Amino acid sequence: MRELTYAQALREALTEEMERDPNILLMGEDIGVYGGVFKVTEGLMARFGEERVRETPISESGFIGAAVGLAMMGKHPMAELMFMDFAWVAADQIFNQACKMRQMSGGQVKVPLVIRTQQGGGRGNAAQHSQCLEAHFAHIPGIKIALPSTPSDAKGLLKQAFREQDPVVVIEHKLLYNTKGDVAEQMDPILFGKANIVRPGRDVTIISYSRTVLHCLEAATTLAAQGVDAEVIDLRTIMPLDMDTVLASIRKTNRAVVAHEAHRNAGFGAEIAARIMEQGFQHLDAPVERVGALDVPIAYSLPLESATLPSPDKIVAAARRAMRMEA
Amino acid sequence: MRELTYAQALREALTEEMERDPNILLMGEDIGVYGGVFKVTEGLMARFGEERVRETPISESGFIGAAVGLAMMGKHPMAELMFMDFAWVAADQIFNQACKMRQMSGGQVKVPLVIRTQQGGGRGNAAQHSQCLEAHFAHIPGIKIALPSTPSDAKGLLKQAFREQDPVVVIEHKLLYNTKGDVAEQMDPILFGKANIVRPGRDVTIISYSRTVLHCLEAATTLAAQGVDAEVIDLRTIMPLDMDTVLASIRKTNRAVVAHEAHRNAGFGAEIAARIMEQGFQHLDAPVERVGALDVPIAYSLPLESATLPSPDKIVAAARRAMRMEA
Amino acid sequence: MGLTTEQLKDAYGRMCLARAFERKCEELFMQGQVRGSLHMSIGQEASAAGTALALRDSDLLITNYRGHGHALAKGISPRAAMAEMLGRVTGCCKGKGGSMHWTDMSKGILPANAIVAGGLPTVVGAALAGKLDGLDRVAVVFFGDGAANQGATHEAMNLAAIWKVPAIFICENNLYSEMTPIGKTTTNKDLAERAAAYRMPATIVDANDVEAMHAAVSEAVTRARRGEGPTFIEAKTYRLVGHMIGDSQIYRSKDEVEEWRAQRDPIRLAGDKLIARGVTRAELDAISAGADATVADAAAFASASAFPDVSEIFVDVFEHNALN
Amino acid sequence: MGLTTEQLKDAYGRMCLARAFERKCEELFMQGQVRGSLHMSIGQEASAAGTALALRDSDLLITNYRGHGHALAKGISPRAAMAEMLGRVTGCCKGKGGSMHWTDMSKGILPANAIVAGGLPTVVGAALAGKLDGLDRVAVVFFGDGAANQGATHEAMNLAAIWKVPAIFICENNLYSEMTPIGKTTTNKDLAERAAAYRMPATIVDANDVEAMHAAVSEAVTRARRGEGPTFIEAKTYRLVGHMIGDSQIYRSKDEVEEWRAQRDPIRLAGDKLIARGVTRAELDAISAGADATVADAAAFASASAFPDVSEIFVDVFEHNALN
Ligand SMILES: Cc1ncc(C[n+]2csc(CCOP(=O)(O)OP(=O)(O)O)c2C)c(N)n1
Ligand SMILES: Cc1ncc(C[n+]2csc(CCOP(=O)(O)OP(=O)(O)O)c2C)c(N)n1
Ligand SMILES: [Mg+2]
Ligand SMILES: [Mg+2]
Repeated sequence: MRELTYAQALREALTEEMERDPNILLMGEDIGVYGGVFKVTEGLMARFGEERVRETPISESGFIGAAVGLAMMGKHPMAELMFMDFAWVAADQIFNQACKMRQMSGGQVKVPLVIRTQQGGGRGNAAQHSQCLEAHFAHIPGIKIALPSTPSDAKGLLKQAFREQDPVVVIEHKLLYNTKGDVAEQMDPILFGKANIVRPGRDVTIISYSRTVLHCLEAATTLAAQGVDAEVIDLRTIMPLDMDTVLASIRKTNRAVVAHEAHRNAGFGAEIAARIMEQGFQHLDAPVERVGALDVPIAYSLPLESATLPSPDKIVAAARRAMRMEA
Repeated sequence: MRELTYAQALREALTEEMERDPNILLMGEDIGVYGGVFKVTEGLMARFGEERVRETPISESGFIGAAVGLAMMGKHPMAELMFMDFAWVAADQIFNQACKMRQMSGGQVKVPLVIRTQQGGGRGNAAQHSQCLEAHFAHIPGIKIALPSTPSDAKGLLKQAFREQDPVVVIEHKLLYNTKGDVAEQMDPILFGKANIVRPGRDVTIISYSRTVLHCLEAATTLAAQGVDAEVIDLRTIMPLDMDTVLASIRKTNRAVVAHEAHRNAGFGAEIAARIMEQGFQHLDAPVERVGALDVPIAYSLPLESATLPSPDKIVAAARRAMRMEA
Repeated sequence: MGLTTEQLKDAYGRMCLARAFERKCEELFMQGQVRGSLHMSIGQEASAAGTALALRDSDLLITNYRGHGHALAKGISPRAAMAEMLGRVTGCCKGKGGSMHWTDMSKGILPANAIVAGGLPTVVGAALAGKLDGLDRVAVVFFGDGAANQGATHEAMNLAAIWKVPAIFICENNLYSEMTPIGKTTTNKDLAERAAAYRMPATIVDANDVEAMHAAVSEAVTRARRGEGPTFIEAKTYRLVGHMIGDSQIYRSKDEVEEWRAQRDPIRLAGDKLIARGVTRAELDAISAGADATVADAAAFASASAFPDVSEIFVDVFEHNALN
Repeated sequence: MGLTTEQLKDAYGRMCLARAFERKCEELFMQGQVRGSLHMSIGQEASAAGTALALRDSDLLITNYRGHGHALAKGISPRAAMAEMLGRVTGCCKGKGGSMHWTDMSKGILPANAIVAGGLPTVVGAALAGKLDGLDRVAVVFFGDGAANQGATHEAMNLAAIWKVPAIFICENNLYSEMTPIGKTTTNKDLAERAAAYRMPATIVDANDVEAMHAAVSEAVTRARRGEGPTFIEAKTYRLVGHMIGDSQIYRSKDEVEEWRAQRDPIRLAGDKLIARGVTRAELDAISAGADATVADAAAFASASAFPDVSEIFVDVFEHNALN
């Protein structure tokens, strides 16, 4: 096993998939010569040429729409959306076009399109560059959603994204690109819909995905010191959603916390909490606790941004509430 | 009291508000000479002139963005988005601009903008013209959300929308425009954040908004015949959200159903269910049940569309599940 | 580059079919059998027929909610199309798409779009796919004068130009976007002026003249097949009916409509040309009766077809329908 | 219509201020005191200063993430601006907006935008508001060559043209959108060609020449105040530094940058003009030293200021902060 950064792992996945399938091609702003602003596609244009690694104008609607057209005609494009916050300039092409073409045509077309993007705060990028928007994708049928938290998952889930025959959004986190982790040389794609128990525990189930998983693990360490043995589940994909793993854990712990970086109000945590209640009510000894960003635009200034976003401390506090322990 | 249609009530609200405040102006496609495709603005151009009732090209990003600019400079514009499904072509202007300007500027500007739109299925408009997207708005801080279910509420809530100093989206339903109801001649605005108990009951609380409230009332009638006395709450606005009324009801009934026409997965019903659990767990005798559209794009063909959307029957079934009664 | 008499008769037939088909849909709509909104292209049939005659089956078409004529001219099965209007499982989209999303991949007809300008970015990719595969396939997109003002149109045309894709942008300028006259939505006299912003070749064509339309599209097709990139065609035309059924048309004068109907009906114009070339009125009537018969057959087929089973709801969402 | 020597000195001072300010920001960024991304406009200062000199305080400005020079030239307080860079409560946005969202309504500076082309629709409305109120106020928006390819740009320019609003669209063509050269993003030689698509008057200006820039904007301002509608100005310029701090600039040659720096640095060009008009080197140095002093004062003020209290999180979201 080697250690790779999350960015390197993603690049390896792209390279392997492009070698495997000549129909795969990449499109996006600055992804060619420069290798993307987060350097994920570095070297790929030199390797695969300008036709397969296509630099685009700043026209997210245009090139994501073009990717939909390519996908319908037999290609397997990946469109890079530089920041998740820009999904809204391309939203019609994602939600009204990519998500619906198969159904509207009665199955005559498919749209095997991978959208890669990154989201999240913590860098002082302010309100228009810090948002987490996976809930918007989850609400619209027709697209699968992967949110890797480690380099290994980044590689495995991105590889799987190119095996799917439907639109997939792979949502990365800007603060994960430089994190390191073991990544197998030979690696199978990670099937969607299989959550990962990243820390087993008996007392409380903490459910999360993407970078917040790291916060949860930190919280679990703190909780352990306080005598609370937390199980941490990394969902990996939220569409499909692995409720089996979640419910099995809750049958054991009887308590749950859902944590994500997206705003709490109408965040995907609400869906998870609601499903836990629906499917595991009799096993719950306390209400499912939710941790998410405060419901305000994310401010630039460090103390404001920090207090707005979730943190290990807030997850600890939520777990203690779920345990009916004193704050 | 007179009976008015929902469309007439909206028109009356617009007329009264425009008479009251010369800074109010309307923008949108076909809203002038034709009076809008749902005829809500009929006669208003003749009355208030072309400057205040401005027909726009098909440029939703452009004119909603222009409305943001007008709002920042002292006007109180209303932008009509013909179908909610088109929010995605204007989404950046709504979510990244209108919702965030006040905060990003540290309070130097405000954006008193009213977006009026309509949503929903039931007419065979197929996947790109039938969606309910209030959850997308709810997830983004900075905008208030009203969903009137009756002509009277339509008038009162739309009037209030023009008293707010923040962005507001008033979400109508295409199948409500021709519904009739009593509307007072003199009517105060209806304050946001006050739910309406449209049918008191003891056994189960059914929470809803917009057209689905009518389904809930129908369901309540059916349930009454089955010996179940349902309380139906019309939230009227989901941002702000009146949890006090919801919780007071649940303290009485100990059972709840949340029903809306939007897709169930990551719909706003999940948020309501999660909050009920968080704030009223000890009062719940059963999990909160959710009713929403199936998580598939909405099909054209009548039997498929009908089976996809919620119905009084599905609400009855959910209430019976909440009551732990046989299906 | 005119059409031969045989070709012109073919075009005439396609136009008759489109009109008869839509009139039948109108009837079925009034009976409540067609749901949603119905947007007819009556008066615009020459644009469709002239285009289709310039294309191969393998060439691609993306149209919109006003696309019945385009798809019929390009060869969609009238039976499957009519069954789609009635929401039947035998419909071209199994009843899931309805009037606004007709698809027939065997004829190169990609899903029609109900979002104004929604299909323009898509056509760029569809065209690019063929180019990458070394095919000489072209991709045509139809959109209206109103659609020209959407952001997606701008982005798509710019992409098409820089990537030199074999796409043809046909802007059917019928002078109105829904109920709003073009004078309120653009300062341009001709929308073809927009193409210069991308240095894209453009032509303006009298799209009620099926020969002129065919010639304009043929030229664009030639350019596209040669690898010379996209073309913008402003197809000047007029919708003789309302934007949708129920449109009161108070935004335009009866005289204006009447003048177009009397002087510029594309089917009449093509018929006159055929007569001038020696084709008999009886032959024309036979073509038109043939179209009527096709429509009657389609309607009978559609009515006799079953509605989709509700289990179809979960099919065609994902490849494996792995719903959450 | 040249600038008087006094005006040119004023312009020179504003340019020096912008450059000194950004260099200070760079330093603070490297120290980790400035967060997020820092986009400097070094090399583009004449565009900002020339524009500001043509405007009144009451005229409106919408700029973007590369807008420090624009806002400083238009009169934003350097102290409030620098405090914003450091996220302090004394910042122009109370520390909430940071580098990309500077606002000063007392100087007509609306919130700067971090979404490429996000401010273009907004400027149409801001301009329209003044027109409706019978004011002769104009509204200026800055955007880049890359932004010209966004859908919002198209929609906004079309609206501005049909509504004849007093807006000025200044497209700073610095030949790159982030790391992508203009040749990959448009087929146009000049982006001014885009304006013809809306029949909007357009000029191309050497935006490294502050006098030329001032003249072009002044003409557009005159037209706007007279009620003659919007103007498009293509301001040809060059960014002498990376897109953002950390940009390796591998996408362009060192020679290219060096040539622009040596030949076309707008501050040097303005200085040379002043010298040619008899202003002494010492005077210029004094102006530049004044700018440095202003920046030093601003930095001291900012550093001494407090961070906002966390309770500020809930302020400025809604009028009454009626959060759910
Ligand atoms: C994004 C979007 N905005 C608005 C509509 C509603 N709408 C449907 S057709 C239409 C008019 C289109 O006009 P034009 O492009 O000229 O085409 P025509 O209908 O005249 O063929 C409008 C506004 C829509 N479907 N999509
Ligand atoms: C909608 C959107 N897409 C992409 C970005 C990322 N981005 C920020 S600046 C920039 C380049 C803009 O280039 P240009 O318009 O030429 O302006 P310049 O930076 O050269 O001044 C890009 C792609 C963004 N902020 N918003
Ligand atoms: Mg039209
Ligand atoms: Mg640039």
